[in-house]
Amino acid sequence: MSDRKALTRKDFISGQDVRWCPSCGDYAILSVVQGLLPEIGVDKEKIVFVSGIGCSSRFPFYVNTFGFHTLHGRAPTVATGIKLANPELDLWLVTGDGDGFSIGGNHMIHLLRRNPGIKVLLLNNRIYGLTKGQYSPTSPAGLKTKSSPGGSLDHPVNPCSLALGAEATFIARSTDKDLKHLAATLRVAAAHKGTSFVEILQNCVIYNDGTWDEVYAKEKREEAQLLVEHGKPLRFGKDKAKGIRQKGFGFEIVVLGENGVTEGDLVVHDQSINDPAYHVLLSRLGCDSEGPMAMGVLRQVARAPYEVQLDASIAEAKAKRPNAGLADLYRDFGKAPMWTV
Amino acid sequence: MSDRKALTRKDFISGQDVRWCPSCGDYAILSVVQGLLPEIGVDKEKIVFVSGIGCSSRFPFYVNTFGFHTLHGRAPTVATGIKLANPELDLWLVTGDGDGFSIGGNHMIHLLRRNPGIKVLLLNNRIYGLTKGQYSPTSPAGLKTKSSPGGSLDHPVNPCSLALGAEATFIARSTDKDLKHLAATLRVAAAHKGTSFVEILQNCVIYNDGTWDEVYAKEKREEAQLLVEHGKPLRFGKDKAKGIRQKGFGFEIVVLGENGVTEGDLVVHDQSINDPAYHVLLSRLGCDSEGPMAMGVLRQVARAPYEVQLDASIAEAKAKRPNAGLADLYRDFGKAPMWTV
Amino acid sequence: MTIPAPATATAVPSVDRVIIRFAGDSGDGVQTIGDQLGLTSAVAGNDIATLPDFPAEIRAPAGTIYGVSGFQMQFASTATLTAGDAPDVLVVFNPAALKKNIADLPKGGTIIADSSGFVPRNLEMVGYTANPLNDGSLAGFQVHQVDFTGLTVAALKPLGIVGSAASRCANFFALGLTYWLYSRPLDATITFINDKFKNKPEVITANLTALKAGWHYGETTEAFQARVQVPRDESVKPGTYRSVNGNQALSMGLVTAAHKAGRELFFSGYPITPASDILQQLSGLRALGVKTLQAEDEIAAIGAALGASYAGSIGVTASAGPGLDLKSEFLGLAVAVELPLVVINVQRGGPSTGLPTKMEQADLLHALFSRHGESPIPVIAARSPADAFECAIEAVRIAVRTRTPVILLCDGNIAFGSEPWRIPDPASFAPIDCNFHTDPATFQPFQRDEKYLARPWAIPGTPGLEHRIGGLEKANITGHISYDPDNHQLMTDLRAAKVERIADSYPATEVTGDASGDVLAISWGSPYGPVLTAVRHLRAGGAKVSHVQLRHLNPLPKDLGEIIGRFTRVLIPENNCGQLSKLVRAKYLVDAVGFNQVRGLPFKVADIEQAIRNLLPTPIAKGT
Amino acid sequence: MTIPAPATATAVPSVDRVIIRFAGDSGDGVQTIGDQLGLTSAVAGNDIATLPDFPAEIRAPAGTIYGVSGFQMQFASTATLTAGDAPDVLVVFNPAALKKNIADLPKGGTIIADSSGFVPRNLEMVGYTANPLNDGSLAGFQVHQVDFTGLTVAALKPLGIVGSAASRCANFFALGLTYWLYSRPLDATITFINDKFKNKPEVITANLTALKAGWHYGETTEAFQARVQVPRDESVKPGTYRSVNGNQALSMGLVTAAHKAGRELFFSGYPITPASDILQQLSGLRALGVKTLQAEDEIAAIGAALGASYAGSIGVTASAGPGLDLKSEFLGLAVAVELPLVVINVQRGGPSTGLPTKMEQADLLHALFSRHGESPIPVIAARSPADAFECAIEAVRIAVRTRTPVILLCDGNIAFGSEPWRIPDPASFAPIDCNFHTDPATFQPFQRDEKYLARPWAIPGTPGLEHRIGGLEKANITGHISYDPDNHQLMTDLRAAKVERIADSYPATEVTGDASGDVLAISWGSPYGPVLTAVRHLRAGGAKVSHVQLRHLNPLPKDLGEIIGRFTRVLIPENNCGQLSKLVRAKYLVDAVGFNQVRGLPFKVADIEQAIRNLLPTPIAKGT
Ligand SMILES: Cc1ncc(C[n+]2csc(CCOP(=O)(O)OP(=O)(O)O)c2C)c(N)n1
Ligand SMILES: Cc1ncc(C[n+]2csc(CCOP(=O)(O)OP(=O)(O)O)c2C)c(N)n1
Ligand code: SF4
Ligand code: SF4
Ligand SMILES: [Mg+2]
Ligand SMILES: [Mg+2]
Repeated sequence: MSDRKALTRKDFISGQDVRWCPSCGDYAILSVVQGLLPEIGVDKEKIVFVSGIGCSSRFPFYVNTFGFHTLHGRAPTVATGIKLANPELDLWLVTGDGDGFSIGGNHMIHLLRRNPGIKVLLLNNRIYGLTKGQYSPTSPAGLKTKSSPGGSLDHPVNPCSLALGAEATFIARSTDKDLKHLAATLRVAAAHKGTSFVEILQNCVIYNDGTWDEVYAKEKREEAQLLVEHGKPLRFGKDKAKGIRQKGFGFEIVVLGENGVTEGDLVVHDQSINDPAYHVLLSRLGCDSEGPMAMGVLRQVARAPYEVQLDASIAEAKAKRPNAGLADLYRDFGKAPMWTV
Repeated sequence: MSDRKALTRKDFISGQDVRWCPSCGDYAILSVVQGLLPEIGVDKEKIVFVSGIGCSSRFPFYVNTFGFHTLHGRAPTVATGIKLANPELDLWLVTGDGDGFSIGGNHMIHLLRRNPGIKVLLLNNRIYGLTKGQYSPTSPAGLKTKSSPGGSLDHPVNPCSLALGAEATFIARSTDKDLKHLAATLRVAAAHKGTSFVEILQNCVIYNDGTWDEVYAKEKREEAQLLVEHGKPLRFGKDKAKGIRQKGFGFEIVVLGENGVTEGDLVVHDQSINDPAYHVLLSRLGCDSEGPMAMGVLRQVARAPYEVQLDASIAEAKAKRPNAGLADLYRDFGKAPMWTV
Repeated sequence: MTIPAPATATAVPSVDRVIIRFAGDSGDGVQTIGDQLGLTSAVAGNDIATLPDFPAEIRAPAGTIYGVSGFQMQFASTATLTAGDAPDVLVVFNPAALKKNIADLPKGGTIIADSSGFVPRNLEMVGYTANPLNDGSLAGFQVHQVDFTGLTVAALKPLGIVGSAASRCANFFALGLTYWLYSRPLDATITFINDKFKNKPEVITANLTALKAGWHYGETTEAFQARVQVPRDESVKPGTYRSVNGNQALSMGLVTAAHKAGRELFFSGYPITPASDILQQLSGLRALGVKTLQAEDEIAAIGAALGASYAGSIGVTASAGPGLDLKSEFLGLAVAVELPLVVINVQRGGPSTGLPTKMEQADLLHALFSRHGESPIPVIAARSPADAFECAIEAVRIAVRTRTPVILLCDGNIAFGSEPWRIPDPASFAPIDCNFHTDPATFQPFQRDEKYLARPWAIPGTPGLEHRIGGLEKANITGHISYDPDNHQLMTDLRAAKVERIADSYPATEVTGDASGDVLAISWGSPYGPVLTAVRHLRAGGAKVSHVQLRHLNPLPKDLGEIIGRFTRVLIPENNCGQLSKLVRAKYLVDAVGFNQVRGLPFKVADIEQAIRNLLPTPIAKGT
Repeated sequence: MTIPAPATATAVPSVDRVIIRFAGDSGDGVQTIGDQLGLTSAVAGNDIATLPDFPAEIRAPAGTIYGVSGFQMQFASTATLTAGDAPDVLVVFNPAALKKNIADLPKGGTIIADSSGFVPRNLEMVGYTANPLNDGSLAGFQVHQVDFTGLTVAALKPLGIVGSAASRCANFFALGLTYWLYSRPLDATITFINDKFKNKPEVITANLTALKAGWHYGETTEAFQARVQVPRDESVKPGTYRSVNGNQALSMGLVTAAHKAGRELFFSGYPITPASDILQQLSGLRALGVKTLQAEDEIAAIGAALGASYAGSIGVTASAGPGLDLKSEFLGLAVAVELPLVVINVQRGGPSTGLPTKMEQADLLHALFSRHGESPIPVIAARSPADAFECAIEAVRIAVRTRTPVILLCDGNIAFGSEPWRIPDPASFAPIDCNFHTDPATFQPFQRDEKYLARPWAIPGTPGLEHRIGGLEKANITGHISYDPDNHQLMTDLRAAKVERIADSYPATEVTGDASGDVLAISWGSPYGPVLTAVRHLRAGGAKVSHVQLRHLNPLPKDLGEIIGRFTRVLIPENNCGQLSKLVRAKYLVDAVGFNQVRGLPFKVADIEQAIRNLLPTPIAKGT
């Protein structure tokens, strides 16, 4: 960052009225992001927030940087164009479970595999907020909503699992409840080279209130969350008394001290294994398989970001033909023959 | 099947000129399918082939059943509508790597998670055939094509991995080369309840000739393919001398007899584990991780097909209101008050 | 829940119509009391029309201008087609509601304000430096300050109901006062409250008490002199009525059509304002054999509907502009494969995301031309909530008979606006003949019938009819893929002719007013109400003006050119920049004049009157 | 690779134009020799026009009708705008090619057939029961049977070149014979062969030998009496030329515009016939700073291009009809956010997947109305391959200056057809001023400049200009979200006015022919050639007919109405069902008559002549 005056959280408040419902989980996430931005060392005018359509996608309006509220599901496409056109920009993409995984699922997958330097924040409230309460692709099967009065029949998408299938290089999970954890997670995401995907469990007070209470209500969270840290054993529960041990190609939950289990028996979190099988297990824990839900950076591996590769290929081509200009183009393009009259 | 005369392969030849390039791998696949259809015990008129756009998507024109050549990438949507409207129909969906995983990726994911009874054949030639040779989402990075003269920069999609991310209930892989294996694989796929996803490695002689030779050229195939069978240990290579052993959350390749390795040390294939981590490892073997490429049924788990759930919910609603008719509808709908003038 | 019609109040002066607007925070219950006043008025034998006005935000912060929710209605003793240009009475619950609405109240109009809402915080929030109720800035209006909340709380206190449980009932207090003002009986609302809060006796008590307190407040204070009544509209056809909004009417129409066709209704949609309701409502009708699918996007929604049609169901999808954009490619495929399909567009303000909760009718040319290539599609448009019911049936009928996609245009006003609907007898609707092909001997996939030029509907499962269809050009009759130049010309012409022929089945176009004259006003969609009302007013004043409402926009009725030819001038009022105008001008080479507004609001009758007056040869007196 | 212009052959009779068509299997090398004849004729100083005709299949089975590949060209000593209505000479390599093309050859025309291809198997495959070359069915034509393959194989045998290596050269034999027939020098093709097969000396020898063998065959046999020459077109402007097809011209035009704007070109596309070339070609231009992205679909392609524009690049995408359908929603967003964007539609036959390799121009109304809501977008159309270069620059210029998406229409004929192009001096193009906003003090996101009504282009990275944009309606000047009725009307009007103003910068519309007269023919896109040619013919015969070609279709030129008014009748030939006709009729209330064909083929000059003749007051003599 150039040495202008140090930025503060206030610099990132756009001053537009925030139009979310009172107590919406989005407020907390916005506040964490506004608090983090001064830290990341990027000039304000180089930061761009891009979003689709949804309550969550109103996010850019409230951040005092450049912002583009695009179309439902299409933010990844616009963000990719921006990043490729100007790799110096610091790109943030805010999306919802409907925006990112229903209509926008394909762009999301292709974004993740191409891996341009974009930070994706998925505000997952397991409902369509803006359109007033229909089930979303992340809604649990059986959920009764306006459009599923008899309960949804759809087997839900697990965003982190799908991101793994799409071979994302950075996958993390946090919540709108534990704001320190969220800030810490986003800090790592912001520093990742490539696309960082962060699922943030978010509460929609109006249409799906309490959807994550099983995971983060005060009395449940110790048992229901597994805070992962690279190089640390997988422990959770009150006093971290429980742990995760490998069993075949899966996990099993053990209690330390019981049946002679010691910390040494537990799986040690490794976010950087290239083969994603272990991360798949983590992503499903507490969702499709019994156990606590994994929070934190599930996976981080290195792969050259798309814009870096594209710029390199341009540099290479220019090096081969250093002074190529329009006159050469007209002559050489398509190798058509020339003649003079 | 009603007891009309037994069908033969000939009944399934539409008689339209097959317009693929001579020696295209699609011919072999067509022939296997036409050979299999008489076996599956379904009346010809109850079979529907649906496709998108691409060389592979011309498939329905050549099969003498009902056929719908729809739009690029959109076959899953049409097939879903057909199946939900009439669950008695036997639905086959033929797609290409571009059709199914570039433009159609989102519909594919949502098809797989909803799990209606549809057999998906992905003819993967790692290229856009019909549009004459651009790289596809499954093309290896670096592939030089018409649209990537300097080599593709895109990290490829692994279709089976992505299908796992989308929580498909049936995932298999075969080739246009080993037609017995293909027939056997499709036979199982045809019997699966729900969506069966079959990736078929296919050669495009014109634009990507030999793309799978590393996997199935005669001199390589023993080493390069792992034929999986439920309940059997993972063995491959000449005389099945090699095997796959578990190592942490991953695989390692071992030679039987070397260092005391016996068959008992090998991973035994289990297609039915609910947690997909092991299947993820299989799907990536020989693609992103070293080793032979897994062929056969990688995963088969049970989950109620969408149309079965939908019909059940209708039956339930009807049972609750057995004689509901239009007159009740006009009166009760939306719970609006009534008055008489 | 049926409510007996009440006796008319006596000894109170009569007026023939009242226009009232309620406005308050989204949480103030404005829509509820609007609905109740509508119901009560309908039960009292008035004709009514309503216009709700929701904020775009789900729960906008209390007290903000953009969080204001409004509800306007007109009830009258003669036929009423609009909720009225401007309110006679404005009932506001807070300063934001006043600020947002005051400009619409004509001088002399009545303001009833909940004084408890006019506290400094609320005033400041919307930029009032002093309380407008007291600072003289409302001179020229009749201002009544009533402490809705305080009076409600006071009325409930003896019952032990306090706090928000009490203050939440202030809307019913306001309603009670309104009922008193217009001599409306309380019965219908009492029934409603009893029914709605069946399991919460305390809430029933609270609301009933508040309602009655409001009424008694009117009766006992001297504040309100101008109590009036609106006698019943004697022209209302006898029958059993209910209120219906456009989305409900569409849903019921679709179900009716499917039943009449003897096939399952298959509806797939993706939520979007103002169309989401249709998906939601139909998903609750499984007992009637309705299958619904909430698809992953609008493309999937239309794809599934087309697949269902192919399989022999009545395939339908609905969306708004952004979703319709995405359906274009599939609409083209539906044209190419010639299958029935109904696509509903509940229009909203554009371009792009635009004004999602506001009305506009700017998607007509889109309906006609959103697909690449020559791909004609019939287009019909509903004019009012109840009309949407019939349009839905008509759309299915055309789609099935002609084997074609049909676009049905609605808009936000129709979707959310409601009107009384005489409950029809299901037997009164003609069956819809699907006419499936079953005979292999005579089967050719693209052999057309002579009357409608429709190709056979040959559904999977029919023995011997195995065949292939798709989006590539097809040879006439056989349906095989064909790139032949003459065949492409022929098929293009046939597809066009097939759609043109739909006009053969229209009834004669109805002209309201004389068959010839100075000005013909042509409208489509929801401007029906204001345009017809304006024409009636002007005709009452002697103007030679007539009106035509078009339900069918493609193809246009065959007699339209001839009708147009009988008038000196043609006016086409539209809530767009002149889309039907373009079509009419191109087709009939008539200098049709557009009257165009895109303000997210319906036309005012007075504006239409003025626009017509501008085209009349001799000025006529203003007003009637 | 530059080829010196050759000396003209002498002592051979001259004709002023020749139309020749080659046809054979996709593998016969028909396109290659067509290109070579074109080049050689251009080098010889003729004006030329070409029309390739590819099969839809990649490699259709040999010998089938649908696998026939064709190439027609006209070379002439006067200006030539079309590849000709009907060939004088038809060169066919097999029975399928004969069968497919014979109907187009006028009686008296010449057939040169590769007799080696007329074997029983090939004859049967296309339904000939006898060999048409011998059975008298071609009476009335001049039939020459030449064993291209046999003679080629014989010529190569002495060199030890045998088998398919030899027979593959038969196309060059045919070309050599053609060169002899029309007294064309071999030099250009010799250079081509040497260059193309640089690393395969054996292939060079084989092809050169075949080429010369063909020439000598003509020289030494008595079979061909009618050797002619076509003298040079003296009106050709001096300069260095190359041949260019439409997709190449578009690509070069885009690169030129980006250089002139001083910004990077960012092109994203998704493969689709006939637009894929543009993506492919541009992806090879990284040395010129061109960034390309092969997106996952057309929606992503336009989204990325819009993102790039937002970031300050020249964002461009291209597709054909089905892809354009998918881009509608983003086009609407581009209208709403008012950013530069160029969207190219290389039109093909519709509806739906239609006829992917055939030409049509049925996407004009789609270009205008494919988005929901009122979302005006300027539309321009190229008339020929070389014109596409200038249109690309014009599109970028309008997009940047007015901050608007621009749709540029092309079609398959232009995309694949080629014409000589005088290589321009890059310095001859005016710079394009991006006029980025940088001053925070004067910045308002939706404050417009007075001349163009364009809003500021304020790209991320500019300190102090942080702001938010999106598809919701924006308040004038500030750009904040606004649902205000008057603001929406104002913004709608401003967006419309902004696009209308683009017409201020057009040059006066050029009328070919007199300024007034009996008939005005108006065309757009690739009918330019046949329509102008027809007008020239008729004018030469004394008819009072003039021609206007429209590059700008939205907004239409301001002087067009006045020009139209000076003619008694207006004819609008289009390869659609009358799309420009509709616009012209609606706007000018003139009874413009359409002449419409959708046959996947360009118009014939004679058909246009007849259509014009039908509108002329007194019959004039046929032909000129
Ligand atoms: C093309 C299109 N389809 C549908 C919509 C309507 N729509 C707006 S937001 C939304 C879903 C929002 O859900 P989600 O992404 O989960 O965001 P949330 O509101 O829950 O934060 C939908 C369906 C739209 N704006 N555009
Ligand atoms: C909307 C749309 N975009 C693009 C195309 C052009 N297109 C047709 S097939 C195809 C890709 C085919 O690739 P794949 O699915 O891998 O099939 P293959 O031909 O290789 O069998 C494309 C891009 C189209 N028909 N429609
Ligand atoms: S509807 Fe739900 S997600 Fe949307 S702003 Fe309100 S609480 Fe938040
Ligand atoms: S292009 Fe390739 S995939 Fe297509 S038909 Fe030919 S060989 Fe097969
Ligand atoms: Mg959500
Ligand atoms: Mg492919």
